[in-house]
Amino acid sequence: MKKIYMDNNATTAVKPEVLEAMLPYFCEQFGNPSSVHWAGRMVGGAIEKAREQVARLFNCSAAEVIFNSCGSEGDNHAIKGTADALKHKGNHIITTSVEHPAVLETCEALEKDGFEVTYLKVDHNGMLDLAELEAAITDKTILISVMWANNETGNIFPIEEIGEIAKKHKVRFHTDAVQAAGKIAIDVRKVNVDMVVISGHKIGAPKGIGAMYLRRGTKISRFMHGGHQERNRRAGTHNVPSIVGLGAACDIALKNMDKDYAYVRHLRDKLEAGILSTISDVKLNGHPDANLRLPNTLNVSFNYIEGESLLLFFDMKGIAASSGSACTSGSLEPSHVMGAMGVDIVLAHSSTRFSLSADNTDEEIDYILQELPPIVQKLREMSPLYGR
Amino acid sequence: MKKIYMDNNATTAVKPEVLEAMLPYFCEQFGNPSSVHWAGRMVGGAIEKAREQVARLFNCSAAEVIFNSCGSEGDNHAIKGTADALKHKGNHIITTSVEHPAVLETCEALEKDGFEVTYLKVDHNGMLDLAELEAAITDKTILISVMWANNETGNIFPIEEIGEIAKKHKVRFHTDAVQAAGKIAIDVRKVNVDMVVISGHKIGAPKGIGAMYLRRGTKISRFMHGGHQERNRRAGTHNVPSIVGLGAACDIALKNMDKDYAYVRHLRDKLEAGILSTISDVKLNGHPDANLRLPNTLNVSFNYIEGESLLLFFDMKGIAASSGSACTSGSLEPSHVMGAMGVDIVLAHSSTRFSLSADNTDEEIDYILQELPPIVQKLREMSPLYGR
Amino acid sequence: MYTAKVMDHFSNPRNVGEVENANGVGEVGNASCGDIMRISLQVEDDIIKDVKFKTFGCGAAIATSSMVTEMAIGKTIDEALILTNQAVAEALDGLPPAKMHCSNLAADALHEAIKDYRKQNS
Amino acid sequence: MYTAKVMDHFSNPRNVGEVENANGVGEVGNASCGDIMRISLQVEDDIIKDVKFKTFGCGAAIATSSMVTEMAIGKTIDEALILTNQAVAEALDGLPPAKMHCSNLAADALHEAIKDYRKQNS
Ligand SMILES: Cc1ncc(COP(=O)(O)O)c(C=O)c1O
Ligand SMILES: Cc1ncc(COP(=O)(O)O)c(C=O)c1O
Ligand code: FES
Ligand code: FES
Repeated sequence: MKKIYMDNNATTAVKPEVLEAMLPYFCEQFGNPSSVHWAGRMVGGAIEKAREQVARLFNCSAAEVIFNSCGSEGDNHAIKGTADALKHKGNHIITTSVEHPAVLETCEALEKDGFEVTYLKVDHNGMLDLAELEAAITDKTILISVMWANNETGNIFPIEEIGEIAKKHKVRFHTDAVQAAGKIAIDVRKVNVDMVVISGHKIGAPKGIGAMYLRRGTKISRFMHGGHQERNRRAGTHNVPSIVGLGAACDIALKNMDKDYAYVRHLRDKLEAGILSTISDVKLNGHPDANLRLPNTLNVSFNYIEGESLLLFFDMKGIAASSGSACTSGSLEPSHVMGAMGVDIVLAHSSTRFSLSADNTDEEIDYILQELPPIVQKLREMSPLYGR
Repeated sequence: MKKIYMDNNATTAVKPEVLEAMLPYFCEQFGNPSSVHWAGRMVGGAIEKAREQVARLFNCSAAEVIFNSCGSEGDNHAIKGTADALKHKGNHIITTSVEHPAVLETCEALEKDGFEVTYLKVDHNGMLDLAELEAAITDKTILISVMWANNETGNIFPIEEIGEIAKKHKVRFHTDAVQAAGKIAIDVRKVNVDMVVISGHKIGAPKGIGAMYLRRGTKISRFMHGGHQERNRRAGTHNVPSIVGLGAACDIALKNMDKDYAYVRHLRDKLEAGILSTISDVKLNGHPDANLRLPNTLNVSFNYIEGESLLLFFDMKGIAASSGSACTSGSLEPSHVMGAMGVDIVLAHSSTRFSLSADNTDEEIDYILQELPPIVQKLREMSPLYGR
Repeated sequence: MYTAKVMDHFSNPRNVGEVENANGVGEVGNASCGDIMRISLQVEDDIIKDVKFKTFGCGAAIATSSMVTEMAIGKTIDEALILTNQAVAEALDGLPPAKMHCSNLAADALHEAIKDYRKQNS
Repeated sequence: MYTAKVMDHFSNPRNVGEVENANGVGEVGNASCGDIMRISLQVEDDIIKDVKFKTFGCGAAIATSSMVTEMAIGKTIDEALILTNQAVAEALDGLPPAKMHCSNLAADALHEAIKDYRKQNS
């Protein structure tokens, strides 16, 4: 059976070149880079090379890159580390209601410790009101945390403008760029940002590795205490093979960025236009202007149909996608992102995300556009909400 | 040149069988196990199989295993998570002065947040006084954290007895078993312990993966906030290949434990006897009773010689070992473990650790015993402390 | 995650639709927690002659709906009233634990339909 | 981490030992921070005729000790007094940053030895 993977915002396959770069570091060059001997020396250079590669993706200096274990850790570190380091200055944090749980739940945890958090609303396109953001800043505000791009809708936030607001008010600015990285430029020289978090497994590196850009001179408390790795910023023996893999993946992503953007966007636009024109009662979730969304992400609600059953039928045709339905999350609530956008509850349960990569093809889009309508029709005929 | 790796307490090579088990999960079975579709389903079973394998090493049920990113994370989670969950009960923690920094520095961080920590002393053999431990317990004590075995000396702590004391006083008990795991039994049915932390890269799995045994019903706050992975205990996309690798490594370690213990101990004892009998002014660091040390660890001080220069000369002969000297740690202090044992400062700088594995051979021991004496002699002749 | 039986009933659901001239209709669930099941019946001489479902919900919700219609058909309404959600789940060789909370309502929907029949016919 | 020159001087250190009938001896460092360097001199007509070292310390400590003896030999004591730790490090093509704090004391030890010579001979 055909296997069409369109869930790259959930995780990507490791790129073969990335795995190849990693392979020598498991059984042969396995040393601990902190060691004095041959086994340690063999790998120290590999880490510093990878650090340079990651730094080029951020357009920062290598000394501003901290390796960690994942995007969630980066977000936890950036937010909790800032809260602790700046608690003498204030206890107010501004974030949005559409962040990934790694940000939202971290902020909620801080609320229990006496911090106050403003969760900015979004409009029905999933976008922020920057005047509202600026108005939320008080003299107690120590951190603004706004994601670079949203994982569900692909919406790209105006990080440059937010950076200017942060600078004007001298507030630290963190952005979760886990979804933006590798898809659009995340150039920390072009935007004013203090901390940028990325995760390997969204860009063709393996799961369990991430990195944070930490602008030189930014005071942050440790999140992981212990050994003095990463210039005392992150304890734990270096995950050498995965660090090498992250470096290689950043290198490839940077090289291919423009080409991949154009190609993936072409595929996504074709899928988007095809679905919207051939199936009735479909709602686009996210900003209608495709320039304001990641090139690879399409989120649509197939009204009257719950998302998990749709995914299962897709799956029977080999198509891997994801849904904002509560039934796929194991919780009782559908996607908080759809909720924040004011999407009606049935449409939230119906929301379906296709997230593409440069490995997808035109033929795959054609196949999906052919297979989708009968599946939607079959499920609608089963639905008590359809045709009521 | 010969390459003799005797720094397995720092990190181990990934076992070829482990890498082989991991390989399918990078580029082919790359899904996110939380996903509904084929790519997700392919890997969910792999995680649960690995969880069973890790559970067998602990002799616990699979539901009591939490995967995380490393030993440091496990220690941070166990200690900070307990401190937060039990802060209404008390603010006192008991640990030892010879823990790994992942425990010590975590406790020091908690002191800044108002917790009180007792750092138990050790005697000149590196052992605890259990009466002192028991006497330290107050009605504010919420946690005892004592490592199962020490990374520098190999000393094995009386976890069973400490577990009884903890139980008698109804205090939660955490043990850092990063060094004990795979070398001696860590059977949570035989000892009363609530949390046990292990790390993959010490037992032939890759760097950047770890696990914690969390006894059923033990309340602990989250350390990593975000997604609801690991039944809400640890956020972040599952590191599937490394989890599979950790499972495989635990499986192999458990199968070979008795055999490896005997073999490695034979090699270590031979090295120990050889060094002590052929080189003068050598001090054994750790418990003189070899039964009370890990089978693979030998820590000796070659008096009058600073450790880094010794390691560099060893390295020229292909021998990889480690040292407690300040000069290898990048700090101004030599090993805190040597300090806690009351080892004189020159001897602390001279301390050298050989940590073996079942990959070492009798021939390697013979080679070391032949190469060592002239190196020691040469460096002693350079030392202003020698023959004074 | 689903058993083969669940997947069978989900992908080839039996008795989808609305019974024409139904004399009992029941609906349970609500969209806010993710599923809505609607069962319509044709009862004759206290025997369920025809039964159909429409469901908005996950794979388990659809499979349990399909299964309950198969189990109900031909039964007397008294027999059908003692059919439990548990029995439906067992007939499907079990459901994943995470699915017990919201998908396992098919027997309830059947009972509602029977109650509706009784109300209409008393 | 070390340059080839450091490794050369470390593995084949020049002028190890104590000068017999030394007329100047200097010692710097202390074991608590990791290194001790001891330089002994034979000065004749204000020229350093012989110089030897003994060092307890890391690779960098041994290499800088060795290098400083090579640089000092044949120099007048005034020339030797303007030799800096920096110059020694540079002669070794540099030292790792982490090593600057405690190993880079060799010129200090030389200066101490010269001071000792002057004290003895004034
Ligand atoms: C006793 C002990 N605890 C904790 C750790 C930390 O483990 P990791 O490097 O996996 O974070 C180590 C090793 O570095 C260790 O030896
Ligand atoms: C926007 C965003 N932030 C953070 C994360 C967390 O990353 P990780 O799974 O590497 O912890 C994800 C993906 O899961 C994400 O999409
Ligand atoms: S309908 Fe939501 S989980 Fe079944
Ligand atoms: S002597 Fe300690 S670092 Fe050089």
